Amino acid sequence: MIEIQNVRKSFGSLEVLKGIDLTVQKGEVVTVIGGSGSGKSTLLTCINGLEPIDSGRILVDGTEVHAKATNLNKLRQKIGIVFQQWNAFPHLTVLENVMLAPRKVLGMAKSEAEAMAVKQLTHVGLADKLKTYPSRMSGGQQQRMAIARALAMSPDYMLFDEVTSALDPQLVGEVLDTLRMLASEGMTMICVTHEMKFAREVSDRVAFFHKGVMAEIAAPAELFGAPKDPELQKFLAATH
Amino acid sequence: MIEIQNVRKSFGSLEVLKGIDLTVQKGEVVTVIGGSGSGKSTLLTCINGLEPIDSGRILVDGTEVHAKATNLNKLRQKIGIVFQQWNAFPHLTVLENVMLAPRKVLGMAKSEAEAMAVKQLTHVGLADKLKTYPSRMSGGQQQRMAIARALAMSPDYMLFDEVTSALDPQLVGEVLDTLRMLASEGMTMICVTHEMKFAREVSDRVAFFHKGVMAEIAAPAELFGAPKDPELQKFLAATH
Amino acid sequence: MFNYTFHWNQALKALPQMLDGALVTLKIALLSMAIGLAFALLLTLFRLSGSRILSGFARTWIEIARNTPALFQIYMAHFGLGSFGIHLSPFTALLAGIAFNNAGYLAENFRGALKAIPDTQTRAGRSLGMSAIQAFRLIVLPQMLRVAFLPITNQMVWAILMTSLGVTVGMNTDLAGVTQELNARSFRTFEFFAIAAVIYYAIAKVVTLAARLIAWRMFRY
Amino acid sequence: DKLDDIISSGTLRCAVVLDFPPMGSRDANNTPVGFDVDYCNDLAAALGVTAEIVETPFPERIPALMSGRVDVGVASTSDTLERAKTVGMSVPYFAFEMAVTSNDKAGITSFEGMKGKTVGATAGTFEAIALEKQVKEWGEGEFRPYQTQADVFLALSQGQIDATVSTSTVAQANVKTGNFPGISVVGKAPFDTDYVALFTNREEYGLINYLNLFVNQQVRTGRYAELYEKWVGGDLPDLTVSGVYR
Amino acid sequence: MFDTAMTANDLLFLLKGAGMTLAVTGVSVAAGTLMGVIFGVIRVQIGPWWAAPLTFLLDIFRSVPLLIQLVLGNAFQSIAKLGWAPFTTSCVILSLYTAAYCTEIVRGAIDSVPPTTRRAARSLGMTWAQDMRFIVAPLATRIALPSWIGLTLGVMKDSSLVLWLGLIELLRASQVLVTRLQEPLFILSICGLIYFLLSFPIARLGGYLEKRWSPND
Ligand SMILES: Nc1ncnc2c1ncn2[C@@H]1O[C@H](COP(=O)(O)OP(=O)(O)OP(=O)(O)O)[C@@H](O)[C@H]1O
Ligand SMILES: Nc1ncnc2c1ncn2[C@@H]1O[C@H](COP(=O)(O)OP(=O)(O)OP(=O)(O)O)[C@@H](O)[C@H]1O
Ligand SMILES: [Mg+2]
Ligand SMILES: [Mg+2]
Repeated sequence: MIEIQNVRKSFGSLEVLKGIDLTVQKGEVVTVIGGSGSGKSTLLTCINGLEPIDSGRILVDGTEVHAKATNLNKLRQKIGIVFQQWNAFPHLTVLENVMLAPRKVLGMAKSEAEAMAVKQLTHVGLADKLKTYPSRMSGGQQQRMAIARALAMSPDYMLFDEVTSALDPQLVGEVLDTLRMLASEGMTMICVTHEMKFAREVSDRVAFFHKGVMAEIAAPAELFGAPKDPELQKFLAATH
Repeated sequence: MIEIQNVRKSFGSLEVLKGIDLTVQKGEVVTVIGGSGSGKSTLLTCINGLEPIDSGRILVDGTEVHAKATNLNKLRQKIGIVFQQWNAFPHLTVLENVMLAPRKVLGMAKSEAEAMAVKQLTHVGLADKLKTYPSRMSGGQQQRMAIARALAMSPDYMLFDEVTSALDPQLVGEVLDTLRMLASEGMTMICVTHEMKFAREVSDRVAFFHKGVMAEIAAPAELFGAPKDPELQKFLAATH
Repeated sequence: MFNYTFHWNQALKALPQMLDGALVTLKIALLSMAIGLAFALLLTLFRLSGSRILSGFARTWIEIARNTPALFQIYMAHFGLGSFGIHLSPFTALLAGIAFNNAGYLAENFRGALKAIPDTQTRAGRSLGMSAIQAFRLIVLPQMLRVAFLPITNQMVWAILMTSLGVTVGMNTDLAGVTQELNARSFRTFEFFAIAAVIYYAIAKVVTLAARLIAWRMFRY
Repeated sequence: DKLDDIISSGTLRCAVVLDFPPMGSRDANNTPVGFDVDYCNDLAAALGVTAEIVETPFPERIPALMSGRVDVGVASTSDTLERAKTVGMSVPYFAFEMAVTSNDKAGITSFEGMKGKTVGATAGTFEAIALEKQVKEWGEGEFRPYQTQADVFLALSQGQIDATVSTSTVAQANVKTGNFPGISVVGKAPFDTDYVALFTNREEYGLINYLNLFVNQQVRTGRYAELYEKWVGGDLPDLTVSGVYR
Repeated sequence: MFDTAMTANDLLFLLKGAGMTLAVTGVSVAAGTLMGVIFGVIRVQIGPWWAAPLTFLLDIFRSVPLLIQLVLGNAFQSIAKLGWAPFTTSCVILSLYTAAYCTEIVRGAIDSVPPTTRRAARSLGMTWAQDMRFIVAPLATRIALPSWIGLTLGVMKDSSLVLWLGLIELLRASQVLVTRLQEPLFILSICGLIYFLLSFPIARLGGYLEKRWSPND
C-alpha cells in the first residue's frame, strides 16, 4: 500500500506539490492526468525517494520513504519506475540492461539473472532482441525494455510517467498493450498518462492534477462522464 | 520565361530527373507536387545552376543556365530561391540579412540597400523585427525573412521549395499568405509544396512528379478534379 | 624544515623589470596569434582547395605542429634554419615557432568549425548571386569564427605559455628571459620564478576575461 | 655537520656542468670527463670517500645543492657577491681569462671590433653579465644570452651571432675540436679575471673550511698545475689577487 | 644522401632519451589521470561552489608555463629539503599538470551522462557507487577517451621541458649530440621524426575512436 499524506514540495520558490493526499491499495491501478507542469512527475519521483519532500509523509508498505533511517536503495527495489524519456543504458545490450540490477543489486547469480531477464523480455515481446543494443531499437521497443528492466527486480509497485508521450503515434499502441497486460495481471500501478482512452479503460481510479493540487479523483466512468471540477472540464474539453 | 528541355540528372547511379520538360511563362505560377525523393528539389536547384545537369537544357530568359559562358552569379540575381530549411544567416540581424546581397552583389549604397530591405521586410510583415537576430524568431518569421531577402534582389522569378514543411502547423498560414500575396502581384513562381489547398488556389498549373518523371501537368481544377495518372490518384488519396 | 630565508624584498625590487618582460611576452603572444590565425585560414583553404599538393602541404604542416613539442619547433626555427644560413633573431625565431604551432592547431580547429556550418548556408549565399569567395567571406567565415572562438582563446593562452620557451634560443627580454637572467645572477630561483608564475597567471586570466568580453560583445546572436 | 655526513656516508656527490668543455663534457661513450670531474675525484680521495658526478645544467646547480641531492658544487661557478648571499663559496679553485671568439666572416679582430655587432654568451655567467653591460655602454649592437655554452658556439658558427666572449679555456677547447669551422679566437677581453669557486650550503663552515684548505693543497702539491696542463695547457693562471687576503 | 658522423651508438643514445620521454610521460599520465578522475568526481559531486578552491588550484597549473612550474617546483623541493631526484620532481609536476587538464575532461564526461539515465539506475535500487561504476564510468569513458588521448600526446610533447632539470630525454639527448657532432638540422630532424613516430599512431587511434564512438551504439 502506498500512502501519500499531505505532501508538499517546492523547487526554490515554486511550490509544485501543494498538499497531496492519496492512498493506493494493493492491486489497484491509479492513473494521473493533468496539464503540463502540474506536478505529476514530481509526485512519482517523490514516491521512490529520488526527490526529497518539504512536509507530509509518504509510506510504502508502512515504511516512511523520507525517514532518515530508511534504506532507499532497498525500498526502491520494490518500486519499479519507467520514465517518459527512454532511459536505456546505451553501452549494454538489451539482455545486459535487464540483467544488471538483479545481479548487482539483488546479487543474483548470472544464470539466474539471465533467466529472469529473458522471462521479462519475453513478457514484453522482446525475446528476439536480447543481443541488440538499444540504439538499434525503436522508441517503443526501448520503453518496453525499460518496463522489463523494472519488472526484473520483481517490484510490488510500478510507476509509469507518460511512457508513451515521446513516442511516434504508431509505437504508442505496443507500449500501452504492455501496460494493459500488467494491469490485468494484478500489478499495483500509478500511471501518469495523456492517453484518455487508456486511462478510462484500465484505471480503478483516475486522479486529476492541476497546479500542484489533486483537484479531483474518482472512478473513470464518473470522472470522465461527469467531471465536477471546472478545470477538469476545461482540460477534458481541450484533450478531446 | 523558364524553359526546361529534356533535363536528366543523376546522383551517382541514381537517376533523379529522367527527362523533364516544362516551360513557365512570365507571370505564371506553377506548383510542383509529388512524393518524397521524386526530384522536385533537385529540379529547382538545377534551374538556378546550383547543381549541374547531365543532359538537356535549361533556359532562363533565353540564357542557357549550364552553358560554360554563362555568368551564374549574374543569372542567380534574377532567380530568387527559398528553401525548406530556414537559411537565415544567424550572425546577422534581420535587416543585415536582407541588405547583405544587395550591397555586396549588386553594389548598392548602404542607404539604398537599407531602404530596399526595409521595404521588402515591411512587405512580408516583419517591419518590427529589423534589429532582431534570426535565432529569436519563429520558423515562420524566418521563412518570411528569407522571402524578403530573395525579393530584395528584385528577381524576375521566384522558386519556393516546400517553404512550409518544416514549420509548426500554426505558422504555416502566415507564410502561405505571403506567397499568395506575391502570386497576386504577378510574380513568376515555381512552388514545390505539400499544401494541396494552397496549390489549388494560387496555381495556374500544377505539375505532379513521380520518381524523376513529370507524370502529369494541368490546371489545378483538372489535375485535382480528374487526375489521370494512377500514381497521382494514389498520391491524392493518401494526402487527403 | 625550511632553513632557507626568503629574500622577497630583493626579488620584488626587480618587479618593474619583470613587468616590462611581461609586456614583451604579451606582444609576442598577440603577434603570433595574428600570424597564426592568418596562416591557419590559409591552411584551411589549402585543405579545401582540392589540390593534392596544397592540401598535402597543409596536412604536413598541421601534423608536424601538433605532433612535435613546441620547444622543438622553436629550437628548429633558430638552430635548424640557422644551418641553412637563415638567421632569425631570438625574437623572430620565437615568434615563428609559436606562430607555426598556432597555425597548425588553429587550422585543425577551423576544420571542425567548418563542419559545424551547414552546407545550406553556402547554398543560400550562392543563390543570392554571391561568388564562392563572397559566400565564404561573408557567410561562412563569420560563423566559423564564433564556433572556433573558444578554441582560439585557449590557443591564445597557450601562446602566452609558449613564449616562456624563448629562453632556449637566447630570448632575454620576455618575462621568462628576464626571470631566468635575474635567477642566474642571484641564485634566488624560488622567489623570482614565483613572481613570474603570478604574473603569467594574471596575464592568462586577463586574456581569458577579455576574450569572454569580446565574445559577449561580438556574438550577440 | 655536513663534513661528517659525507665522511660517514662514504660518497661525495658533486654537481658538475657537462656541456662546458674542458671543465666538464662527455666523451664519445657519453661518460663525464673534464677538469671539474677530476677535481671532484681528487676531493673525494682526500676525504677518503668515493665520488659521484651529478650532471646539472647551469640553472640546476643551486636547487640540486639546496635539496641535498649534491654535497658540493664543482661547477665553474663565479664567486659573485650576489650569489654569496645564497650559497657559501670557497676560495677560488680556478681562474678564467676572457677571450673573444668570432666568426671569420664578421671581420672582427679585437674586443673593440665587437662594437655594433651581434654578440652572445652563456646566460648568467660572469662574462655574459660583463658583456651585456659593455654592449649597453657602446649603445649599439645586440646581446643574446643562450642557455648553454654549446648553443653559443653553435650560434656563432652558424653566423647567428658575430662574436662571443667566453673563458679562454672554453674558447680554445671549442676551436680545437674542429667541430666549428670558420671561427677563431681573436683576442683577450679586458674583463676582470673570472675567479670560480667551489660552493656548498652557506652555513656549512666546517666544510667550507675544508674546501679552502683543499684548494690550497691542490696548488701546493702541484696537482692544480698537472690538471691544468692535462685539460687546458699553457700559462697557469694565478689564483690570488695581490694586495688583499681572502 | 646524408654524410653524417652519427654512429649507431649515438642513435641508441637518442632512443634512450626517447625511453626517458616515455617513462616520464607514462608515470605522469598514469598518476595525473588517477588524480584527475578523483578530482573530477569530487568536483561533480560537491558542485561548482564548494569545488571552487580545488578548481582555482588546478587552474593555476593550466595558466602558468610548464617551464616555470618545473623550475619553481624544483626550487621548492630543494628549499623544503625533500631531496627528490629530477626524475621525481619532473613526474610530480607533470602529474599535477596532467591532473589539472584531466579533471576538466572527467568533469565534462560525467556531466555528459544524461541525468535521466542516472536516475533510471538509482530507481532500480543501485547505490551511488554502483551507478558510478556500471553506468557512469563506461559511458563517460567513451566521451572522455579522445580528449584524454589528446592530453596524453600533449604531456608527451610537454615533457621535453624536463631537460631543464637535467633529465636526458629525447630533445636533450639530441642537443647533446648536436654539441658533439655539429649537425643540428640532421639530428633535430631525427629527433622530430621520433616524436612523430611516438605520437602519430596514438593520435590516429584517438581519431579512430572518436569516429567510432561518436554516433555511439
Ligand atoms: N529539478 C527541478 N528543478 C526546478 N524545477 C523543477 C524541477 N523539476 C520540475 N520542476 C518544475 O516543477 C513543475 C512541475 O514539474 P513536473 O515535471 O512535476 O510536471 P508534470 O506535471 O510532470 O508536467 P509534464 O506533463 O510536462 O511532464 C514544473 O513547473 C517544472 O518546471
Ligand atoms: N547531393 C545529393 N547527393 C546524392 N543524392 C542526392 C543529393 N540530393 C538529392 N539526392 C537524392 O535524389 C533524390 C531526389 O531528391 P530531391 O531532394 O530532389 O527529392 P524531393 O522530391 O525534393 O523530395 P522531398 O519531398 O523529400 O524534399 C533523392 O533520392 C535524394 O536522396
Ligand atoms: Mg512530467
Ligand atoms: Mg525536397
